[in-house]
Amino acid sequence: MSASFAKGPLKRFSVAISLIGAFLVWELAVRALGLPEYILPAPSKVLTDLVANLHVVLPAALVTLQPMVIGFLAAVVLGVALALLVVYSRAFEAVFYPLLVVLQIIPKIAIAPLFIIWVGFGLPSKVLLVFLLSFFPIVVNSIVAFKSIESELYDLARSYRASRLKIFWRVELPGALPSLFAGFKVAAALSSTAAVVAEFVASDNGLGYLLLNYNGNLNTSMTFAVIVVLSLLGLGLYAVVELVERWMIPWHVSQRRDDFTVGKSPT
Amino acid sequence: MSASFAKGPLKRFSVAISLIGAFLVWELAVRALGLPEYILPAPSKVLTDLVANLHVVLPAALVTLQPMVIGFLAAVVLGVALALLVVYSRAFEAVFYPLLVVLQIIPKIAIAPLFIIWVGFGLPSKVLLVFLLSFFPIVVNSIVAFKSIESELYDLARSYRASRLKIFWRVELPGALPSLFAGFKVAAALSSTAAVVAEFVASDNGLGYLLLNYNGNLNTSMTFAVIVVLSLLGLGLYAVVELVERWMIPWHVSQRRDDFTVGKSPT
Amino acid sequence: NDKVSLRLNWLLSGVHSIFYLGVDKGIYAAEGIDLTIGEGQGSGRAVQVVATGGDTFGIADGGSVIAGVTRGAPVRSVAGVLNTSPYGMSFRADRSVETIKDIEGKTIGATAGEASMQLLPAIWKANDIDPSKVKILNVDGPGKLVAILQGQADGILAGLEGQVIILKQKGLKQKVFSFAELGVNTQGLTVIASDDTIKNNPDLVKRFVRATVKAMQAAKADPEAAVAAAMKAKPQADPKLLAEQLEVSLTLLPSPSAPNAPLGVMARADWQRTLDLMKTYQDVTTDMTADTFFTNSFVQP
Amino acid sequence: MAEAASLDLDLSGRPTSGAGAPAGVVLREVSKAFGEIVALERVDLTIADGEFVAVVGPSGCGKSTLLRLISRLAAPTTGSITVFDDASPLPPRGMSIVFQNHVLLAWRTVLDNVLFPADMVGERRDHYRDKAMELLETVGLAEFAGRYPHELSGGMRQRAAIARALLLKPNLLLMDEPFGALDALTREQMRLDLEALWLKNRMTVLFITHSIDEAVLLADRVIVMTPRPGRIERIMPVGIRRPRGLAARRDPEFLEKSGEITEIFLSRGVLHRED
Amino acid sequence: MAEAASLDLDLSGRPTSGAGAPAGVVLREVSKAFGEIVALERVDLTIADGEFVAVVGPSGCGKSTLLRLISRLAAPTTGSITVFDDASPLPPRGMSIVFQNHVLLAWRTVLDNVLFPADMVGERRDHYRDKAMELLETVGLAEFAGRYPHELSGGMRQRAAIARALLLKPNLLLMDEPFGALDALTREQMRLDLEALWLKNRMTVLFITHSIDEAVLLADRVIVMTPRPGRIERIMPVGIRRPRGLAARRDPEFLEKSGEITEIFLSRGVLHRED
Ligand SMILES: Nc1ncnc2c1ncn2[C@@H]1O[C@H](COP(=O)(O)OP(=O)(O)OP(=O)(O)O)[C@@H](O)[C@H]1O
Ligand SMILES: Nc1ncnc2c1ncn2[C@@H]1O[C@H](COP(=O)(O)OP(=O)(O)OP(=O)(O)O)[C@@H](O)[C@H]1O
Ligand SMILES: [Mg+2]
Ligand SMILES: [Mg+2]
Repeated sequence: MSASFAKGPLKRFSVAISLIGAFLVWELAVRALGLPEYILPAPSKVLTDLVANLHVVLPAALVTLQPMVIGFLAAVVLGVALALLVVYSRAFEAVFYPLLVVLQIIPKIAIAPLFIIWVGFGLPSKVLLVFLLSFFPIVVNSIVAFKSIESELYDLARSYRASRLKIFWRVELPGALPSLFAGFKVAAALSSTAAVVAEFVASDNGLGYLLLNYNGNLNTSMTFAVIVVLSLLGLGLYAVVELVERWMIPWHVSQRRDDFTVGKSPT
Repeated sequence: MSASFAKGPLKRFSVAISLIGAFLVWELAVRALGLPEYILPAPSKVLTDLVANLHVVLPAALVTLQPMVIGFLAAVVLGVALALLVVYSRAFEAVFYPLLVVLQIIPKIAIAPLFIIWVGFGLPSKVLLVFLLSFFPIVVNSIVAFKSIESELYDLARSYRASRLKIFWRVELPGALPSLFAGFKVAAALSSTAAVVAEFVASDNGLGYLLLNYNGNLNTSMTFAVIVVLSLLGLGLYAVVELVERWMIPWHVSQRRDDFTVGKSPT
Repeated sequence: NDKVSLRLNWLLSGVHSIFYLGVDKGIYAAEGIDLTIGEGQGSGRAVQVVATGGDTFGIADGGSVIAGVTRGAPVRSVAGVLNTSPYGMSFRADRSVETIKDIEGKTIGATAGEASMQLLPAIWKANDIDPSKVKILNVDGPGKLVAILQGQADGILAGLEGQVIILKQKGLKQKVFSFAELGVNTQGLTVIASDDTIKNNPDLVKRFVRATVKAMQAAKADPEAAVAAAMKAKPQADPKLLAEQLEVSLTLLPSPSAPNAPLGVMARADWQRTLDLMKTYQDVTTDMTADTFFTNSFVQP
Repeated sequence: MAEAASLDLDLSGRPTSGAGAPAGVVLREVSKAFGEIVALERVDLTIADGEFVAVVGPSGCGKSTLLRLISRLAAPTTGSITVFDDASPLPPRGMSIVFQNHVLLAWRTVLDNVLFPADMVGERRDHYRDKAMELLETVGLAEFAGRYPHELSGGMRQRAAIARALLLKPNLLLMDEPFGALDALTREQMRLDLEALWLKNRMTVLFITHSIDEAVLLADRVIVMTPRPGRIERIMPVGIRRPRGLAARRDPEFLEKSGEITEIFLSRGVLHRED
Repeated sequence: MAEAASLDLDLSGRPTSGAGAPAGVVLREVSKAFGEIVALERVDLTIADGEFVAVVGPSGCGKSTLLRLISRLAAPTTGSITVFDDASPLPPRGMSIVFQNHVLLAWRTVLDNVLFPADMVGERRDHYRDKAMELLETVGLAEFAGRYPHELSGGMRQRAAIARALLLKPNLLLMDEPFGALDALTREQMRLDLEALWLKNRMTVLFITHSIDEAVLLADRVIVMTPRPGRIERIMPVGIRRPRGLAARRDPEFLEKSGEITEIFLSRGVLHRED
């Protein structure tokens, strides 16, 4: 009975409702506390300013979207590939995995200026930064995903002399999807931050550039407007990843909870 | 036979060797290409500068370590707790999960100045930022982890009328550990970046502060020296997490690969 | 003694050693002020923090004060520190930029959001330069330095008491123009306080300003002592750099509009010009007058 | 409800009905459907307290589903169930289950798996260690106490699961093909052991098996189920004297009853008489 | 090696040895140990091409291990194995396995699980769809073709795994207790079907079972194994005329052979004669 509560259209509503709720709390807080705009602008003000400046913000959003999506996709493909190398090859694991970890741990933001010198201004350096910031969660989750596949499934596939490629496409990939998507989601959520950081460092357009400008002018309400748009981009990417997940792994336990009685434990 | 290649002390050696290898390549590249110091300083120069300034860098490292560790631990505890709420309560999932996602996607770096105004300069705002930057991978991985536990194990536990708490400690937690640790590792790897970002916006000491100083003065070799120390802090935390993992889940598939013949597939 | 905190406009640089000297020599203590100095993250941040009461005083440039006040931040400048704008442009000497007109066809590096960049249209206008012929390369601070050192940019926007000196230390031969000499002098760094503090504790403000002016005089008299004081507080700093920065900063203390005014006194003309420029070239709309943003009443009782 | 509440005070965990006659498991008109698949249809069944009941039926007829309903791990679509006079939807106290697919915890040694019920009911593991080792001895796994499940053969896993189910001296024991992965002889031995245990403890047992012989040899009554949708076709009492031991195989009643059940299935077309 | 290379050209996948006599599976002095646990010790065994061999032995004696070695999914600790004259460590071509615990892919429907081997050998699924449906019909799962494994009962899963193993007409069929989760009568039916299939295709079969009767009824030879460390105790030829069908249960040789095997186990102390 509670199973049907958060399903279907209601579920989608609830997302909207909780967002609207958050905005309402924000508006009320600003009014009740009488917060001045230079500290926290009211969402109503942010919205009107945003609408008034849509002609500036929208093109910038398109500019930011590109490195976000390209960098994310690159992270997905290369992250999974690296994970496979780590899982398959002990030599690779021994030599390159530590380097991967180090690469992840080095604060990219600190060395971002160097990327510009190495890769050049504009899209390439942005893509690189987004890629570097978001590929590690994918690698780590993919490694867990692939290592967790039951060895019996490999036995089954190998008993038919299946090629590595077939085992990958028919056994490992579908079996690993739930964990893979956990990594993809974390990476998707990081990618908007990564894109904006990249634009902080080197860019003459995009939302990050706008953010710097508005921030410099103490134009808090437009700063927040840009943050809202940026968050929407990130949410969009995240939602796409979730949609793809739902479409690709309808069979996973985490998706079929109806006959599954956790949380309704009797005691 | 290849199973014994990367085990025991050799494994640890290989980490050191690959790091040393990376440093050698770096040094040679700088010399061969004749790169000026402000583009990429030679590691030898970085090292000598680091040693000369240890009295400045070490105290700063201690300052940075605090928010890193506190924020990470907070993220572990609260991240797992939030994941449990999402997994157990459909109402919570419907209402708060979207907010969690939004909270993650909002570029914290952009709103970090607000934290300063709200929480003040110094440790609290740093801890908050580290927490916010690193808790999401933990939440997402924990959700997957808990949702992937076989329902049969729940049935077994429930057949003994076990309390929720017992089910959690004896079934869910151990069963979820492998995926949980994937999240912890991603978060640990993020935490040094998070701490330094926090110090970029809200601090007048710590490694992030030094980084800003040296970076602003184009003192690249000290910039790299600080990045090296920062990376070592991050690696240290990561290594601790991996150690704890090895100690807590010796039974996990990803840890016992010896009779497990992936990658040695015949075709 | 009053416990007072001062939020600097940025990380330690030469000009700030004035305040460290003041603490070190007991100038503030003599006025009954127990001062803690905190480094900052930009003038705008300092305005916000002082406005909310997080810090008692702050250092901020005139533009940031105007931006903040017109958006409702209850603060005011109570003393001028750099009354000549420190903004400038630096070119590689090997790119043959002799007069400002030669900038046409060149690439200059700038950071989005930095105040001097927003004044560029005024520079173009005042010097009859065709903006479409100048290419702007947007990079962050360190990136700017690397870009000019590498020759990817012919010039950059550089603070006269900041990046110009760093470039000099890196051995770059430069041709430097200051905004002031290009006809766009804006109000430089000032000491700010919140309206609350000014209203409820005018005596504290008065004492603080008095001590600050004394510290400026002391720094002028003995720059080496000022650098030493700063080094004591921030041992990781580079003393040679600080010394050179301070040397240039001291030349920027008086305003070209009123070269003979006492230390700390701001020129209304500078504020007016800053306000006009911001109204023309930035999204500032207000009917406030220049006097809303500053007061000399604490410097000249 | 008031009755159920008062029963909580009975620490033996095995309440008796007010009238004095012990009631075990009672199912009234119970059905269970999974979407369009009807697994059980209108099942009426009463098992006395302390009775040994076996269930046989073709694969997929709903035996495991019946077990899940009685254990309260799943709720019936319609109908009512009481266990020891308790109609609450909680798993009954003092119940142990041997699941069809063993369900061992991969991260625990065999011994710790057997001790798992102690953890679940909040008892100290140490108190049960000797008991657990004894049970492992009985099922022939003493040597493997310190090993992990993945190091066991299929039959060894099943025996570990049986040992686990017996740790807390259940008064309701539900077993789903518990000897399915065992060879004929180990199986025979386990059957003898189970009978001996039951004679000693007289717990209520529901024993699902795909061996008609085993059902007749063990049970007081054999429940014969029809193919999906599962119903009870016949309930057959078996009166062979106990202890039955190995000799029961030669008892005429054994031959008669098992032949009769086979006939039921043959008539149901479960087996085609093609030769 | 040169021989193995030339065999690759034989598309039937079933090479014959140069001398003309068909060789199936040959094990010489094969042992397998897992750390200190010795699972198999010095096993010598020859299975002719086209022969039906059954393996019986107590739980944990190494039957599954034997199957894994022959399938080349695991390597022996010592000793040599050739399958169809091929000593290479690759799984033999044309082999199918029914694993002891079914091993279905959770994300595929029953039909797609049965079609899995077609994917693995790189054949188009469509070509096999009819065959797969036919097999599902035979094992009584046609109705469940579109369902997922978690919607099946234990026995139904096992039948799906059997259907899968038969999809590609294997010439080497390794079955690990394939009827273990089936009720007696479905089991009897499956046995008849398997015999019929074997009579038609004459593939080499290694059939592990814990039913002595089943072994004797199905096999040309029954391999009797001892408890751990597993060794071959006796290899017993069964000469009952084929097709054996249901009638074989009344054949005197059946009674004699199964009695004999039971005696071996009794003498080995697998079963205590306590009554
Ligand atoms: N979770 C489920 N979802 C859908 N159908 C199910 C589910 N569980 C069981 N069924 C169906 O219910 C029927 C009965 O299943 P059950 O497991 O009770 O059979 P069983 O008698 O135990 O069979 P077996 O002897 O093969 O174990 C089957 O047709 C099965 O497909
Ligand atoms: N991966 C492993 N690690 C350690 N020991 C193992 C492993 N696999 C099997 N063994 C051991 O090898 C022995 C034989 O196991 P095997 O699975 O072959 O038995 P089996 O004859 O198939 O038994 P059953 O009839 O119960 O399935 C057992 O003692 C088991 O504990
Ligand atoms: Mg069942
Ligand atoms: Mg086995």
